[in-house]
Amino acid sequence: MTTVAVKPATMAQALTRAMRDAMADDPTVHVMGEDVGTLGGVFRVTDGLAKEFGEDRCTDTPLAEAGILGTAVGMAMYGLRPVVEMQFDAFAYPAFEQLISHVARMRNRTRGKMPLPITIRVPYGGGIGGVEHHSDSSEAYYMATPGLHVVTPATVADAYGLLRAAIASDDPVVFLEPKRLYWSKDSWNPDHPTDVEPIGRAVVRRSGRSATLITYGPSVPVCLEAAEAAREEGWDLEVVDLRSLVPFDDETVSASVRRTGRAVVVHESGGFGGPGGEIAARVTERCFHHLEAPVLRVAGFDLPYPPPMLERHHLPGVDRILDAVGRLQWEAES
Amino acid sequence: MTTVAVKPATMAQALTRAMRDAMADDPTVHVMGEDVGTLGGVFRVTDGLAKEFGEDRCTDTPLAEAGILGTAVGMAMYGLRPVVEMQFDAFAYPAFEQLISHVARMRNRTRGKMPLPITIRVPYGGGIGGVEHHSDSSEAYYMATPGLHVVTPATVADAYGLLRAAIASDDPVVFLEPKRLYWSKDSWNPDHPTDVEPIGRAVVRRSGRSATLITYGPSVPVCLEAAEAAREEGWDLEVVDLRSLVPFDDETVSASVRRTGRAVVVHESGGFGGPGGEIAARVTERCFHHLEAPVLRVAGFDLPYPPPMLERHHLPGVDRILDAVGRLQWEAES
Amino acid sequence: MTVMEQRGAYRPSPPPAWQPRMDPAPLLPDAEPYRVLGTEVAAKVDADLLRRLYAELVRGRRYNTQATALTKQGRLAVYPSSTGQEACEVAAAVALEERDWLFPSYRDTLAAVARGVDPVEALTLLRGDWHTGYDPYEHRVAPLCTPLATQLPHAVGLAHAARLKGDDVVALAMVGDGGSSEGDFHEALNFAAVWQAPVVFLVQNNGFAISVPLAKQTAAPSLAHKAVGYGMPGRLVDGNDAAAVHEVLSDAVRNARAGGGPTLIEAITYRIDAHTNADDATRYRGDSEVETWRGHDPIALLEHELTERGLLDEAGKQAARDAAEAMAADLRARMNQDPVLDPMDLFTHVYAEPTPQLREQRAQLQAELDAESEGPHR
Amino acid sequence: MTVMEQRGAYRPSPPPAWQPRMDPAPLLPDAEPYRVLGTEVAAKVDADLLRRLYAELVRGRRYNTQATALTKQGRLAVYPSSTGQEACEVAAAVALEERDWLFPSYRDTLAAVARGVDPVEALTLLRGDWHTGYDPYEHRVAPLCTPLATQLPHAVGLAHAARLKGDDVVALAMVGDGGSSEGDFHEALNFAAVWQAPVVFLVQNNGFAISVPLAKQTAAPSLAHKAVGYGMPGRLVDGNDAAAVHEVLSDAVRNARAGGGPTLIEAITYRIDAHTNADDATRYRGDSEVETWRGHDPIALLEHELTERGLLDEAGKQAARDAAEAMAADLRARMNQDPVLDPMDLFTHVYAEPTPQLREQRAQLQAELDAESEGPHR
Ligand SMILES: Cc1ncc(C[n+]2csc(CCOP(=O)(O)OP(=O)(O)O)c2C)c(N)n1
Ligand SMILES: Cc1ncc(C[n+]2csc(CCOP(=O)(O)OP(=O)(O)O)c2C)c(N)n1
Ligand SMILES: [Mg+2]
Ligand SMILES: [Mg+2]
Repeated sequence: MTTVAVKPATMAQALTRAMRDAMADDPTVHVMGEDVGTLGGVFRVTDGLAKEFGEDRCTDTPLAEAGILGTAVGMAMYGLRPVVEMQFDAFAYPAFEQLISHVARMRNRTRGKMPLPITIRVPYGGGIGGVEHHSDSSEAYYMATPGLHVVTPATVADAYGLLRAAIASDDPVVFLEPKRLYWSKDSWNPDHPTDVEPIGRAVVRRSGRSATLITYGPSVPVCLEAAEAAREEGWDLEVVDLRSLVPFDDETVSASVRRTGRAVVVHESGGFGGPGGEIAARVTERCFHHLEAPVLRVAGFDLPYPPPMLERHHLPGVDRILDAVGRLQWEAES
Repeated sequence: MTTVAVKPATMAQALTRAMRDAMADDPTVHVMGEDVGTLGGVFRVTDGLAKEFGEDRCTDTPLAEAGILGTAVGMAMYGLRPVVEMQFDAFAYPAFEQLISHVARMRNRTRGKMPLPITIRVPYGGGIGGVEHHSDSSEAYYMATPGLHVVTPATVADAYGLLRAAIASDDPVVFLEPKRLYWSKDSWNPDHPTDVEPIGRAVVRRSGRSATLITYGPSVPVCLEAAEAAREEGWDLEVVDLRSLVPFDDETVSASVRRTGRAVVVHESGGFGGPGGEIAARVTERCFHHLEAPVLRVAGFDLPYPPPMLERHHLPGVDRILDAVGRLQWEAES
Repeated sequence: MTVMEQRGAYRPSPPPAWQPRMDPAPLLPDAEPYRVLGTEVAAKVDADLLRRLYAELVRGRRYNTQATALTKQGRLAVYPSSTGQEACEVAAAVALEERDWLFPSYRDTLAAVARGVDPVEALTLLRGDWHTGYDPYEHRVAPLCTPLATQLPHAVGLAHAARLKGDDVVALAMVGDGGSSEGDFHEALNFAAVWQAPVVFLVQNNGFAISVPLAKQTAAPSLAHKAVGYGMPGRLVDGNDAAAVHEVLSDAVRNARAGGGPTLIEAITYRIDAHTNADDATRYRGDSEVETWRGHDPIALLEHELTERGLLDEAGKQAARDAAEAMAADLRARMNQDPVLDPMDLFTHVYAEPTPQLREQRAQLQAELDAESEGPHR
Repeated sequence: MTVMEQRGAYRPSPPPAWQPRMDPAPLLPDAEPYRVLGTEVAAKVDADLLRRLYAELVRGRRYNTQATALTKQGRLAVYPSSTGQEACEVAAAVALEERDWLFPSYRDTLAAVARGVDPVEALTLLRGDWHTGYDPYEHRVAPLCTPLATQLPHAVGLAHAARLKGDDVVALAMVGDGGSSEGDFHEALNFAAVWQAPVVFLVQNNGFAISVPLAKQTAAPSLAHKAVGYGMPGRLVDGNDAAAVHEVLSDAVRNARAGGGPTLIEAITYRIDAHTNADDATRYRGDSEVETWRGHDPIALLEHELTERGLLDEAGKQAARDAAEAMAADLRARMNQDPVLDPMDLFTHVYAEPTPQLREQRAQLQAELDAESEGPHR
């Protein structure tokens, strides 16, 4: 067994446990990637799996991301369920042709005959002081690729539940792991992991009446903090954690915004062409007559991810979120 | 000389002429890609260039898109201006790592010391009865990549003017060529090509008062057709041709929507996570109190591009655009 | 204290961890492509095999001409003909066992058909109908693959998975000379060698990638020489000699099945037709080159051999031709029926279950179609 | 009429367009890595060159230990040490002319410094300061490249462009054993060979890609054997023998400059330190392997040679150490100053001119900073 028996557990431990349980339950689950075996991954998320299940079930591959995903496609064709690790967000780019042209399309191409149940784990996002290419938020690319599910947990329990669901899914899932939450802890009990969490349902993390913060992944804790801080200003903010970008839970999000009449979308990814545009647009389409103000966005700037010493200026923080909430044209209420 | 001396000219001819003139004016301009030399490209857009300027200036490369773009990066580092052809939209994906990690970032990485004046020509979009992988609309990926300009012409004159500007730009430009407009003609005179068209300015192709259609590339003629048909319904539609997705001309677009109070974004690319979300969101942010209705989107469905025999159901057509205009909550006007 | 003093005496040994893992010599291809027909080896080849190959070649050639004709009649969107390359196409299918897998490139319709895929279903993609017409699991033929070389890692993964499961299944992956320049070619061969996966790579070197000749594609002595860089054997074969291609492929398949790992085979052949019906080959090559290669026609080569050995008479030829004509007639007849596509299928197979978003879009299209069928809308 | 009859008599000639373009034998690397130190060739090597290499090795080792120490003090975000590999790093820089270009990978800070890049500027990226600290054009050193193997096509393109412009400039591109598995490696080498670009590829095979040993990376006889598959010569060299690496690199550079095209060089070496300061190498390799390689230390090898030939005495060693210490002291002093970064720079270099969107965002950040400096906001 692995080192997951600590309580409270970290998100990294929950992810390890999810893979471990999936591998124990289903012999077709195979973990593969760079350094995932002997080393247990550069973030130690696959720690212990090679030892427990052998190198054929948890495999150190050659250093070639297109090859990793491309061979995973072939393995899936033969009935396996590969769980692929991309070492960092930016190192998934060499695999984009395999991802877009095959992983996302094979089921459709073959009219359902050849589904590809592949999970692609991508540690993503910044805030960890990483040097260039180690802090990208690449979810916009995945969202724009029909045929993929795109999932990202913000809590330890969801890390377990959603990764189990991703591995169990008969469709390819891009599973985005917020790097800076790897070591976040909560009271999740690894001895009684929660159930598989169905993909596609957002959750209201905090109820409020004044406005909705729509967010996901690494920005969820930031939004919860902002919501606390907002009480000082007299704002009672609701926080929706999307959990799944594809499929998108229009119902939960729209219900919240109809209630509050105001919304801000918050994410680290660059604003222009990023997820926030889609989210704001669809919320507006659905809730227009309930809106007191336009749906605003607080996002990373439209830049290549900045050097570590400047990242705090780039990342959406509490102040910038509260500024946006402040711009929700409150005067219209009076 | 090439075959461009015909009047009226096609968009393909204007593109050829733009490269020819750029190569004649500037010896650092080099065209490269698969089949661009002897064959003149599978769409004949580089026809005659190898003959006129030699194979060192218009080069048939080995069949490897990452290699093509990667070597173009090195050529640009040494002071050349490569004009790279990706044979089809979907065959640009292997080059995404070079594009995202280097082409888009080298200037920023080196604090301006190492700009990369590369033009990447990508024939894109559907409506030509192409088999799988030959009709993708991949602009969402490019838009989400800071450091790139993203440009797409809809007229013969713009094809010339914008391609000249792209080649002259000191920044990398993804130049999206609407395949199905290659053979569209207008009265552009190849003997007196228009001026270089500055990148970043949208243009109002048709003035109207009732609502604005915001569009670009292959959907511009469709929107103009829809605007004509809308007269029957008593709607006087304005059509804005964006021409440049990055930078985005907020001024022209917002001015139009403030005037009309209603807007529909139209493009072939899939809707979810596509360009329309960004456009609708930013228009709403800027024009909220002028809007009579939410900004709607008419886009391709969220699917891998369908087989030729079904593409007409997928592509935004006149009827679907008019339906959306009809849903602009006209009753609110009364 | 110097570093040397710290570390003790200088040891003039070679780098300790260095040892070549294998002698490269056996991995290198021969200088000349392997040939059977016209050599003394030919006499030893099984007569039934030769006759079977012959019938398949004749049928394959006819398939190519018929499919090309169908493009002219607008019944196919496009057809990349393999005329001149039939020996490779046919041998690839014949060298495999039923349980094996074939990974064809976009040009290899013929290999799929020779393996048993219905001739019409194999053309589904190219007629503008749904992307893949056949069920890949029925004959273990992966979808014809358009993005070049991307099917190669699939073949490696599938072969690897089969081995892990304990099945003695071999995957045969086909690619062109142009496709060998892609990064996926490199990564696939490397994974295959490291994993010792039971996979055989067949490069059909037909001299061109659309208009680009081999000399602009590679400077290597041969494409088969790439094998040594991965630690697998490279073989060079006359791609128009069906018996030779069959033998080399069969050896490699047998070796892979026995746990001997992957092989890279380069078959030297020539694309007699243009790249596709939409291509104008006169822009990049001369007639005389084509004519020279017509003199090395795969059917003629085999026909000569069979005739010399008394294995084929006029009746035998006629029988092969008749079978081919029957296939062509059936192809014509069935291709002349308009396929019926259901637009609602657009939404059915994107995911196992349509997302809420796709359900909405489906409803929208359904409403549009309903409105349309109720008469002109506007 | 049969096809054979149509085409005329069967011609038992080999495929007409087939001819191997070159004899592969000269492209193949020797079975053993090339060595100079400890062999009779050593005596012929220029004394000044050996002394220069020695001084650079000592300085390089000190640079590695100092930079690693700075990570512990929080002055560097991360440092991938090249301790044990200094001979490759140094020889790569020394083998080039001033007008040539170096394309280092993320581990090759030392090569950049040996080529003249300021030791502090070379660490800019790794201290969390702006991405590239130095002006690539000043010493013709491309930015240290993190995405593995992606710098290789850049080197090819630059070398090709230089040749097109008539400049006799050579590009030297460095990559690791792990990086050789990437598709970009393949595409770069292929383009280089087809274009006969003046580029030299130096693979430092240090046995590991982070935790993954060479045997899981490749099954090839050696990485240098990959050369033949591109049609360029492959050379194998003892990467801890500075004189040998220098000679092999210089030969390849000279050959490239003279129009002889590219060369692939594999240097067998070993990474003595962990992958980076953040890595725990005990998880994947034993101490005894490391100890064995310490016995083949590049500095010790050269020191022995110099001492034997009477080219180095205690004073000489002391001088090298003093120079290295001075560099280290300067590095410490300057790295202990906090870099001053202007957040507004975020918007300055994304494009030649900021887009309207970036101008808005810049104004937003400026306003935030102004508000901040006016005192606590909330
Ligand atoms: C990744 C990719 N890039 C470009 C193309 C466009 N394309 C289709 S066929 C072809 C030439 C292929 O040449 P080769 O591999 O030699 O196969 P052949 O056509 O000779 O059978 C090209 C460039 C493609 N299908 N996929
Ligand atoms: C494209 C890409 N994938 C993954 C990584 C993460 N990574 C950084 S160093 C490394 C190992 C590199 O090994 P090798 O090429 O042998 O160089 P070495 O570290 O031994 O110098 C990996 C996997 C990366 N930087 N780029
Ligand atoms: Mg070919
Ligand atoms: Mg290494």
